[in-house]
Formats: sequence, structure tokens, C-alpha cells
Amino acid sequence: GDSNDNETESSGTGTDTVSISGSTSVGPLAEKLAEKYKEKQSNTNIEINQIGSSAGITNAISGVSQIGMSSRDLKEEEASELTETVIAYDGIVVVTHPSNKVKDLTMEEVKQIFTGEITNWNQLGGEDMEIVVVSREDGSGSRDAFQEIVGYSSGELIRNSIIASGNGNIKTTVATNKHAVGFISFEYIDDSIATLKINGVEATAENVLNQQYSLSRPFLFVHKDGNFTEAGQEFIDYILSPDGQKIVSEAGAIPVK
Amino acid sequence: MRKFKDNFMLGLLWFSAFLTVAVLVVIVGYIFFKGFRLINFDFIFGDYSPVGHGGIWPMIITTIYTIVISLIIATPIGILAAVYLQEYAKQGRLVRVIRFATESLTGIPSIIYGLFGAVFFVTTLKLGMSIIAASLTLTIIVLPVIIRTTEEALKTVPLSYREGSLALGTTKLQTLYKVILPSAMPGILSGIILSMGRIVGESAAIFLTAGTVAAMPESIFSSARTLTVHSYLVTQESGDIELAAAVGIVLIVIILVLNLSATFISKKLNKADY
Amino acid sequence: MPSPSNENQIVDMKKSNKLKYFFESASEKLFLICAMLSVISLLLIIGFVFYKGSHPFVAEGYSFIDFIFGMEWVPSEDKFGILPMIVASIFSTIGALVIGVPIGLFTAIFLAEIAPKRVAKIISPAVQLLAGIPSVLYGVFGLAIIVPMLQNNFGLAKGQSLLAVIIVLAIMMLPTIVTVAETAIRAVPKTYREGSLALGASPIGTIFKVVVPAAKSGIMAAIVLGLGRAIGETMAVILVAGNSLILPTSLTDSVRPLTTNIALEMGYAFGTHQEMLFATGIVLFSFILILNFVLAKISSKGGK
Amino acid sequence: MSATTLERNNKGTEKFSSNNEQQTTDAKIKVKNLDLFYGEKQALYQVSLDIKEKEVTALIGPSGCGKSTFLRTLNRMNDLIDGVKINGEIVIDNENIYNSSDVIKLRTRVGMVFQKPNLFPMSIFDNVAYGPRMQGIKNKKALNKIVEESLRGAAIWDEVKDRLKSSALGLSGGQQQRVCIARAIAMKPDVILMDEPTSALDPISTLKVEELIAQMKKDYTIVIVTHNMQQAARVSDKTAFFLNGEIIEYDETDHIFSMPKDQRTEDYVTGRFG
Amino acid sequence: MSATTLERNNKGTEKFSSNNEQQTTDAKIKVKNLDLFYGEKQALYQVSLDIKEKEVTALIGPSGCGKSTFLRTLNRMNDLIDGVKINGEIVIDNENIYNSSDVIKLRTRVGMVFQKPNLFPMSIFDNVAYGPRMQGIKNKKALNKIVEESLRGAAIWDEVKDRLKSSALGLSGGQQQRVCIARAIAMKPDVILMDEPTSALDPISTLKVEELIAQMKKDYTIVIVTHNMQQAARVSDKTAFFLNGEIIEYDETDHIFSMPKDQRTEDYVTGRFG
Ligand SMILES: Nc1ncnc2c1ncn2[C@@H]1O[C@H](COP(=O)(O)OP(=O)(O)OP(=O)(O)O)[C@@H](O)[C@H]1O
Ligand SMILES: Nc1ncnc2c1ncn2[C@@H]1O[C@H](COP(=O)(O)OP(=O)(O)OP(=O)(O)O)[C@@H](O)[C@H]1O
Ligand SMILES: [Mg+2]
Ligand SMILES: [Mg+2]
Repeated sequence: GDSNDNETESSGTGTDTVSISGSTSVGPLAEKLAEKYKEKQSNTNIEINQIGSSAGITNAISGVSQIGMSSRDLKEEEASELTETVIAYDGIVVVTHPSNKVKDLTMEEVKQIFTGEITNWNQLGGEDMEIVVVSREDGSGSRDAFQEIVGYSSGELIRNSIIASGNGNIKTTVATNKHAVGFISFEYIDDSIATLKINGVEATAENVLNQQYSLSRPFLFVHKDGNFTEAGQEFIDYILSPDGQKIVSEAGAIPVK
Repeated sequence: MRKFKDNFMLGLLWFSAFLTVAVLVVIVGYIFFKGFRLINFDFIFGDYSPVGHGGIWPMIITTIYTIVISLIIATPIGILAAVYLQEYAKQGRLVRVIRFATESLTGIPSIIYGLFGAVFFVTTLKLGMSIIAASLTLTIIVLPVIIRTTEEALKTVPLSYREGSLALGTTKLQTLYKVILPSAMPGILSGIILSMGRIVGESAAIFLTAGTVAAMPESIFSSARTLTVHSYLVTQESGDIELAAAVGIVLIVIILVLNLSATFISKKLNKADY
Repeated sequence: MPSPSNENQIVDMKKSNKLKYFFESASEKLFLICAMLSVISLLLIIGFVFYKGSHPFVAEGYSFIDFIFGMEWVPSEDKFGILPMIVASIFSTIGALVIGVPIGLFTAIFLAEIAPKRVAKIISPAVQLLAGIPSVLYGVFGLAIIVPMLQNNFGLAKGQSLLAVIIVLAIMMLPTIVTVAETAIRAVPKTYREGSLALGASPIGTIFKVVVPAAKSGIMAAIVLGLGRAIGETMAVILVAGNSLILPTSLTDSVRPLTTNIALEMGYAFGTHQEMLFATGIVLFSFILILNFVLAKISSKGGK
Repeated sequence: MSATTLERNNKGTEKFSSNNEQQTTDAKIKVKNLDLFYGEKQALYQVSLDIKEKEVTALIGPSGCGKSTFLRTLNRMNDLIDGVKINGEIVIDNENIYNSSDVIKLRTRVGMVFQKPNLFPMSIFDNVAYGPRMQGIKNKKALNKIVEESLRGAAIWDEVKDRLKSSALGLSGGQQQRVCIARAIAMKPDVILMDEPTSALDPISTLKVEELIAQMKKDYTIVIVTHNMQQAARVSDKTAFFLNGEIIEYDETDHIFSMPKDQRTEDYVTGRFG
Repeated sequence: MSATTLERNNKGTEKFSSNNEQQTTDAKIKVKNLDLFYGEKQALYQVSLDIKEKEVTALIGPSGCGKSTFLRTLNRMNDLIDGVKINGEIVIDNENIYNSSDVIKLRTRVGMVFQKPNLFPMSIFDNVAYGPRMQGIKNKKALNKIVEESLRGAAIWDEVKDRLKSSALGLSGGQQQRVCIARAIAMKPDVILMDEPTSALDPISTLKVEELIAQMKKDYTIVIVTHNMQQAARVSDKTAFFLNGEIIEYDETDHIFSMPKDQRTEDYVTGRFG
């Protein structure tokens, strides 16, 4: 640890590098934060690698990166080695093809759809067509959070569901298939898909903050204490500052406070 | 009857070629159609920004770095390995083992290479997430392609060339470098071109070893993002297909330029081409 | 006749071959090292994958049989069965071979033997270009064009399917197969063609009876390399496979081949789940080894 | 009858270009004012020559004079070379072979043995059975018979009868060439073109082949290129002397060797023994 | 002196294996009890033969009898073939070439011309300059001189002097073979092995080459394989007759052709004219 720190400092001549790696969901937000941060603090160089939550956590533990980004909760073994900071929350929204007439679901219906009890849109007042469920991969932070809140387990997920990796892929899949239903982060909402209300509540940041809308999860920064520099701490401080949180909300995520 | 069979086969040949070309046209056409709107000076030569579509200049540079470094390492090793297998080794166990190893390497999914590279080059050899770690991983990926294509090219060099040269009191090495390799050049070159394709097209193995830092790399020990990784992230996370396609256009142009220069170089090198 | 000075020059040269032999043997060793590098890499990778992948079975008491023949894959509930994925991998590989190899070979033959020079000069590099297009873009193309096409033409609820995987893989194999096979076919000596044509064989007969068999070794290389591309491919497949965890019973079922499973979940996996993904890698590996073995057998049989 | 032919051809060699000579009806092959260009380079100049059925015609002349080139026009093998242009006409069995489009039929009727053995990388049996098989003969017995007869005919049967199934490329040069002859014979053609067929053979095999030629003359029209004056003298009925792409003299073989009309012919045929 | 040699060899052909014969000190090449196997197949049986310096030795015999195989042992070209095993010894200049490890030196001293022309795909000039260049001669003028002399020596200078820089593969077979001879001459070797060097040449070129051989004899030891009895008779001092991998008879050429001791030799040499 020590020798590493020295190296960074001596070679830096005033420039510190903070290496961050992990979740592809947190990554874009972190990039935006880093860009703004750099305008303020030009002698800190922030490197962001979007390689998946687990890889990021592994890197934080092994010291390859100073900070890991995670969109899932730490497991026990991991938590014992790392310190975590929630930098933002991410809202999750259920999406369908824009042509779909179904615009509102109860949480129970969402569960029934994803567990295969409801298999046709006409059971929900829509057209007579098969439902194609699109989910994220097992282990993904969004999926963990989604399943936990909706209340079903991975084993219960309907077996012939399409598994897409990443918000973008769910979006593309749903946007090109009028049978489909899936879930994505708030940040990725656009015109190509329709967002659904849950229990009559619209998916917005306010509704998440006032706890009317329950589909959300934390975005985590994790680090190992022995491998954490001042510059890293300053960056996290910046994110949690009002300036930083403003950027969080501009990016479509939900501020911590 | 024979006429019919001939015509039928000829038809199949035409049909297959037509199909291949059609696929080519449709795919390239699709990519251009989807992406051309984003192509402008700032997009290509601008710095990256997480907001909007960003510039991709850092990724272009990173891509070129990975191609050049991987090929600089893999091409000589691959060619020399093929030379060993074809020109030196007694066709026995060792050769079978080596050949089997290279062939097995071709089928390993790139994600496994990526994981391996992340553990071996990034962590064990302490290269960190860096262009060099990715290039070394890519070297392993393209080695089999170069070895195999070079071997095939060497096989086509007539024995009489070897005899003619050796009988003049040249060493194997001289024969190799003056007669055999030049005659095998076109084949070797197609292997290199295929490898470039593989390098350029790789994503999983790269983002696990070079990372995805969207900034201009300071050196080959920096973490950085290649064009393909960029288009991968973009599809994966934001589903911005236009952007992915625009990056694709740039990639196609880069490959085109590289292929043309490779062909040009081989023409220069290959004395057989009078 | 020979001028004395030149002769002396040559005679001088003839004296000192020590250096040449040194280079000769040094270079041979260097070449051997280069050749061994691929073996070493393979061993390292195999070692790495096996080390990681065998852990659950060696140390944690999981049954390998259950792993191979299990139908359930729910990592968060500790269920690790990959039979559906094995089947999916086999089907998609065979499918891609059945479509990609003939089209690729025929295209190569066309370019090398039939096409006018000028046409071949344009098409060949263009096909090589296909090899350089990142697989993600093939995936995007598959997702945006092939998947909806299947959806619409077959009236499916979803186009993500075994068939989509096969089509995308076949397309991705094309450049490798075409390029390598074309080079091999072009290298067949002209005398073979002359010999055959002079016997009144038709050009087509000549191609299939003499030229192609003479290029057999290169064609096998093309198939092996193309196959490698197909088996090793992940990114494009993830996008069009659907990745459902069901045992495929028809071409229109969505499937999750072994590679996709690894790539899909590795980013979030940890602990046993991650090790099981490496174990998936071991199975994939065995699959590749068996395939290579079979291909080697076929090609050596064809040789006789 | 043969006198007419001769007269006509002696005139032909003096290259007057009036085309009003009568056609002799019994000529199997009639070549008239044939020019051949390899790209810009002219290789044959106004070659005219009538070849009678069931005779052996020898083509002699120094290296590079166009003997092979001329021979290959007779079964249109030059079609394979890019940039070959031909003027003039070649009529076989009253059909201009360059008008008729059925090259395949032409080549089944006009067999060829090349200067360098060019066996296919197949077994000896498959090499000889290749032509018949391509003509659709599938019957195992018939093929066996053809192969044996052809190999016997080419004086190679005894040497290879025990290894018919092993690769033809394992044979020595001379053995290979004789299998090539067997392969041509297997097609039972009308005309057989031979380009220095015995240049790779030892005298005993050569003798056998020469005897074979003498015997085949009963059934076939044979055109043979040779550098061996004695061979020409022994086997041929007519001899044409080529020089720099022109026919200098064409006559009964006896005449050519004993009393050539042209000084250059005399220089050449006697140079051998000078 | 030559009588001793002969005697020894006549005995050798009867394959007694006592090794206590005296060595004749003036023999350039001494071959003793040479066996050669291609894998399992034996191709040479107890071949013993002394070749005197500055003489021309012809090897004759029917196709497949092992002439080429034997010739290629003299500069160890058979080393290139997998699975070749050799017993016995070959001594050149009092050095056992199979003990000495300097194959390169051996081959610069023992040049070779092959049965089939095997020019490299380079310009004519580069082909001829190839050997000298590989020996380190870079001087442009010296190379020009060597190339011209060698081409003249091979009776091809006039035909190619205007196209030295164009590809050697554009030449006709005969022209190519003569360039091959030039290429060998360019190395100024001690011994020149020729495997049917004129089988692809026309008589005039053949004559020139034969004259050349006669002239080279002053400086070089020449071993030539030929199928042409007259050539053997014309150019050689000694002749060895091979049959089925054995030397049947080895003697002064005159003796071999006029009064062979062995019936088989007589059959063979007269068969030609029979
Ligand atoms: N493919 C080709 N392209 C260009 N020129 C050629 C080609 N083939 C032959 N030639 C030239 O045409 C002329 C005649 O060649 P050809 O092979 O017919 O001679 P040949 O009489 O058969 O000689 P040889 O006795 O050496 O075989 C030569 O000058 C040769 O260089
Ligand atoms: N590479 C090889 N592997 C196995 N057998 C071979 C090989 N080369 C030659 N032979 C065999 O060895 C024997 C001698 O062949 P070689 O080429 O020396 O004959 P040759 O006297 O030169 O004949 P030719 O006059 O036809 O050139 C033949 O039976 C041949 O089939
Ligand atoms: Mg010729
Ligand atoms: Mg020989």
C-alpha cells in the first residue's frame, strides 16, 4: 500500500489518479460526475472503467482500482473487506412497447407477469397476444432489486423469459417487440418505449423520494481502507455535496438526500 | 445429366457468392444508414464527453494502439511458430501437441481470454488495466489465426524452391527469408488481415484487461477504451444504436485503410509479383 | 572464365560458416519457443479455467454429474445445471456449420475459380472487411433486422431464437472461411487444372474433383478457424439468443449457449456462481476439444 | 494423297497468305494462318499445317520456338492463360474448334500428355480412372479394366499394380509421367497431343512408349513435341520444324531428316550430330 | 590408378562387404557401402563408387532405379526428406560428409542442377545472383559480372540479356533450365551434380550445355544423371549403371558402351538402339 501511494504522489507532480471500476449502470453517472469534477479540480485525473459490479468489487479488493462501483449490495465476504458509500439511488421502471394499451399495473400483476401466472396481455385488459418477459441476468443489481421489491425469486422467474444484458439491450428488445415487457433504470427512459405506472403511481424521481414509488436501488462506491487516497475521498465528498447531487439528478438518477 | 449437375453446382456457387455479397451489402448498408448522421468532424476528432454522443478520438487512438501492439507481438511469433511447425519440426508428437493447442485456442470464447488476461496480465504481472495488458491478451487470441494461415501458406511453397535454394549452399534461415516467406506472403498477409479484424472486433477480452476509460491514453500502460468497447457499452447500456453504428462506420473505414496498406506493403515485399 | 577476385571472395566466404550455424541453431530454438508460446498460453488458460472451475466440485461438494445433466440454472438459489446450454451450444454450432461452411466454401470457390478477376478483386477484400466488423454490431444488426424479420415472417412472439443465433453465427463465420479457403484454393498448382481439363473434365468437375481436394488442408483450416469464431463468439449471440433457460425443442425457442452464459453473468457473479461459470468454461473447452478431434479425424480420413 | 498434303504445306511454310488452297478432305486437323499472342508478345506467326488422320506428326525446334504453344492450341488449353489472343483457324473433323463452344467435348476427343508430369494428389487408380469417371463411368469392373489396360499401355502396370491405391505422388518422375500417359489413354481419345512425353523417361520406358505410339497410330492421330531427333525420326510420319514461332518446314519425316529443303532445318537436324 | 578404382567398384557391385580395400588417394568422392532407406523402403543397396577429380561421371539406368536418390546423397539433399536413413560412408576431399556437420559448406562446394527447373519467383538476375549474394557478395559490379558469366556459360545470355529484371518464371521450360544451370555455375563449386539437366532442353541448347560440361571438366568434378545414352557416351569419362538401387557396373564410359561386363548392362545400353 505505502509504496504504491508514494509512487502515485511522486510521479504525479501534483496530478493524482483515482481509478474507479465496476458497474456499467453506475458508470455513465460516474463519468458525468468525473467530467464536472475535473473542471473544478483539474489536477485530479479520474479513470472510470465500466466492467460490471463484481469485477469492480474484485478490483477494489485486489487493489487494481481504488474505488469499485456496484449496482448490487455487497455480499458478506465482500462487505467485510470494503467500505461502501451510497452515492445515489436508481429508480427502476417497467416498460413496454409504445403500442401496448396496458399502461398501469399493480405490483401483484407485475409479479404474476414475471412469474408466468399471467401470460397474455388480454388478462390485463390489453390485446390478445402472448406476453414476452424480458429480464436482466441473474446477479445483476437491477434484477436483484427488482425481484426483491416485486417479491419473487430468481427460481420463480418464467423460464422462457428473454434475458438481456444491460439496460440498453432491454430497451432495444422491448422497443422492437410489441409483446414485450421489461424493466430499466430511469436514466434510460426515452420515446422508444412506454413506461408503466405501478399501483397508479408514475415512475418519477419525486415519487421515489417521497416513497410513493418503491422500485429503486442504491448505487454504491466501495473502497478498501488501506488503498484509498485523499483524492479519492475528495471525489466522494464532491459527489455527496449539493453540487454533486445536482449532477446526479440531472443525469436521471435520484439524489441521496 | 452431367451438364445439369455442372450447371446446378455452378448455380450454387453463384448463389452462395451472391448471398455473401448480399449479406455484406446489407450489414454495411445498415450500419451506414443508421450511423451516418452522427459522423462529423467533432464526432471523430473531438474529445469524449459523457453527455450527448461525445467525440471518439481517444477511442480511435486506443484502437490503433491495440492493433499495432498486438500485431507487432503476434505477427513475428505467429509466423516463426508456423515456420517451426512447417519447416523445422519433425512431424511427430510435439507438432501434434502444438497444432492441437493452437486449434483449441481458436475456439475459446473471448470472455475467457478476458478473464484470463485480467488475472494473468493485469493482476499477476502487475500491468494493471492497460492497453499493453489488452494487447498481450489479444496476441494470444490472434496467434492461432496467424499460425494456421501462415502454415497453410508455407505448405503451398513448392519443395523445389527449398531444394533449389539449399542446394546453393544457403542456410535454412536464408532460404526461409529470401525464398519461402516471400512466396508465402499473400497467405500470411490474409492471416494478418483476419487478425486485424479479430483485434478490432474484440470487446469482452479488451474491456476486462484495458478497461473502459474514455480518455486519451497517456501511454500504453494507461487504461483506455477502444472503439468496439465503446460501441459495446453504448448498445449494452443506453441502447443508442445510432451511436454504435456511427462508431461502426469509423471502424470499417479504419479496417479498410489497414487492409489496403497491408496489401500494398505485401506487394512491395513480395518479389514474386512482377 | 571465373575472375580470380570473385572466386577468392567466394572461397573466403566458404570458410566461415560457424556463425551461420550458430544463427541456424539459435533461430531454430527461437522458432520452437514461438511455437511453444501457444502451447504455454493454452496450458495457462486451461490451468486457470480448471483451477477456478473445479473448485466447487473438489472443495464444495457439488456434483459434476448434476452440473452437466441439471436442467435448472438459478445461481441465486444455488442451482447449477447446464444441460439446456450444452444442447443449445451443440445445436447452434451444428446449425452455423451447416449453413456457414457450404456458403463460405462455395463463395471462396467462386472467387478463386469462377469470378472474373476484377470482380474477385473487389469482393475478396470486401469480405475480409466483414471480419473486422465488431461482433457487437453483428448483434445489433441481428437484433434490429434478423430478430424482427423472424418475428414477422414466422408469427413468433419473439424472434430471439436458436435460428437467429445460427444465422448470425453463420454470417460471422463467412469472412474467415471465405478468406482462408480462397487462399488455399488459389494456391493449387495450375498443372492440376490443366491436367483435369485436358481430360475433358468440365471446369466445374475440375473444381470439385481436383482443385478442392488438393486444397483440402487449407479448407479444413478455414473450417476450424471459422468454427472457432462461431464457438467463441459471445457478444453477438447474447443479443439475439434470448438467453432463456429452457431446453430447446425447436429452432424458434430462445436459447442460451454456454459462451453466452459465461459472458452474460460474469460481470455480476461472485463466489460459487463465478466458479460455476468457469466450470461452464471447462465444459465449453471439452466441447471444443472434442470438435477439433473429430475434425482432425475427418480430415485425416479424407486424406486417404 | 500424302503428296498433296505435303505440297500444300510446303507452300504454307513459305507463308504466302492467299487462302485459296484446296482443302484436303482427309486431313484430321487443319490449321490455317494461326497467329497467337501472349498479351503483346506474338508467339506464333501464320502457322498453317494439315495433320492427317492416324499418323504421327512430330514438332521439333529449338527451345522457346513455340512448339508447346502450338500444341496447346489444338485442344484449346491456351484458353486458360489470361491475355492469349488467337487469329486464324483450326479445324478438326471439319469443325472450327474455336467457333464451337463445346471445349469439353473437344478435350475428350483430343487428349494430352504434358511436359512435366502433373498427376493429381490422389491414388494411382483414381488418377487413371479420373477421366472415365468424369464421363460418367461408375461401374467398378469397367473402371478396373480401363485402368489396367491403360497402365499396361503406358508400360507401367507391373511397377504399380500392387500399389494402385497409394498416392501417385510417391512415384519417381519417370513413373509419374507414364501414369500421366495412362491417364490420357484411359479416355480413348481420337487425337493425342504429347508435349515431350518421354523427356523424363529412361530409354527402356521411352522405347516402350515409342512402341506404344507406333501401335496407337492404328487408332489415333498423334501429335508429339520432342527434342529428341531420333525419337522424331523413329516414331513420326511427318515432322514440322518450328523456329521463332513459324513453321520453317513441314514434310515427311524421312525428307526432313535426309534432305531438308531449308538451310535452317538442315542446320538444326544435323546440329544434333555435328 | 583408374584401374584400381574400377576394380574396387566392380567388386563393390557384387556387394561383398569386407571393408579392407585401399583408398585411392586421388578420388575426389568416395562412396562406400551406401544403403539408403525411405522409411521402410530401401532405395539404395550397398552402393560403392569412387569418383575422380575433374572427370565427368554419368549415372544411367532405368526409371526408379535410384539414380536421383544416389546423386542427392552427394550433397545431402536427401536430408530434407523425412524418414530417410543412410548407412555407409561418403567421403569428399577426405572428409566424411555425413560426419562433418557443415552441410552449407558442402553444398557451396557441391552444386546441383535438378531434373525439373526450379527457379525462384524472382527476376532472372536475382535468381542467378542468389547464391553469391547469400555468400555475402554485395558489390553490384561483381554480381553483374558473375551473372553475365554464368548466363553465358549456360548458353542463355543472348536470350535473356534484355530481360534480366523480369520474372524468371516467364521463360519457357528449356530457358528456365538453362538459367538453373547458370545459377549453379554462379557459385563456382568444385563438384556439380546434374539430374537430367538437359531433359527439358532442345538439341541445340543440349549441345551447348554438353560443350559447357566438357569445358567445365577442366575445373570441376561433374556427376550427371542422364537417360540419354548418347549424352552419357559423349560427355562422360566414367559411367555407372544402376538397377534396382544397386550399381551393376561402373567403368570407363567406352567400356560400358562397347564391351559391358554384365549382361544386364549390355541389355540396357543396347536396348536403346535395339
Ligand atoms: N504464359 C506465357 N506468357 C508469356 N509468354 C509465354 C508464355 N508461355 C510461353 N511464353 C513464351 O512463348 C514462347 C514459346 O514458348 P513455348 O513454351 O511454346 O516454347 P517451346 O517450343 O515449347 O519451348 P521448350 O522446348 O523449351 O518447351 C517463348 O518465348 C516463351 O517465353
Ligand atoms: N520421397 C520418397 N519417398 C519414398 N520413396 C521414394 C521417394 N523418392 C523416390 N522414391 C522411390 O525410390 C526409388 C528411386 O527413385 P529415384 O527418384 O531415385 O529414381 P530415378 O532413378 O531418379 O528415376 P527417374 O529416372 O524416373 O528419375 C523409386 O522406386 C521411387 O519410387
Ligand atoms: Mg515446351
Ligand atoms: Mg530421377
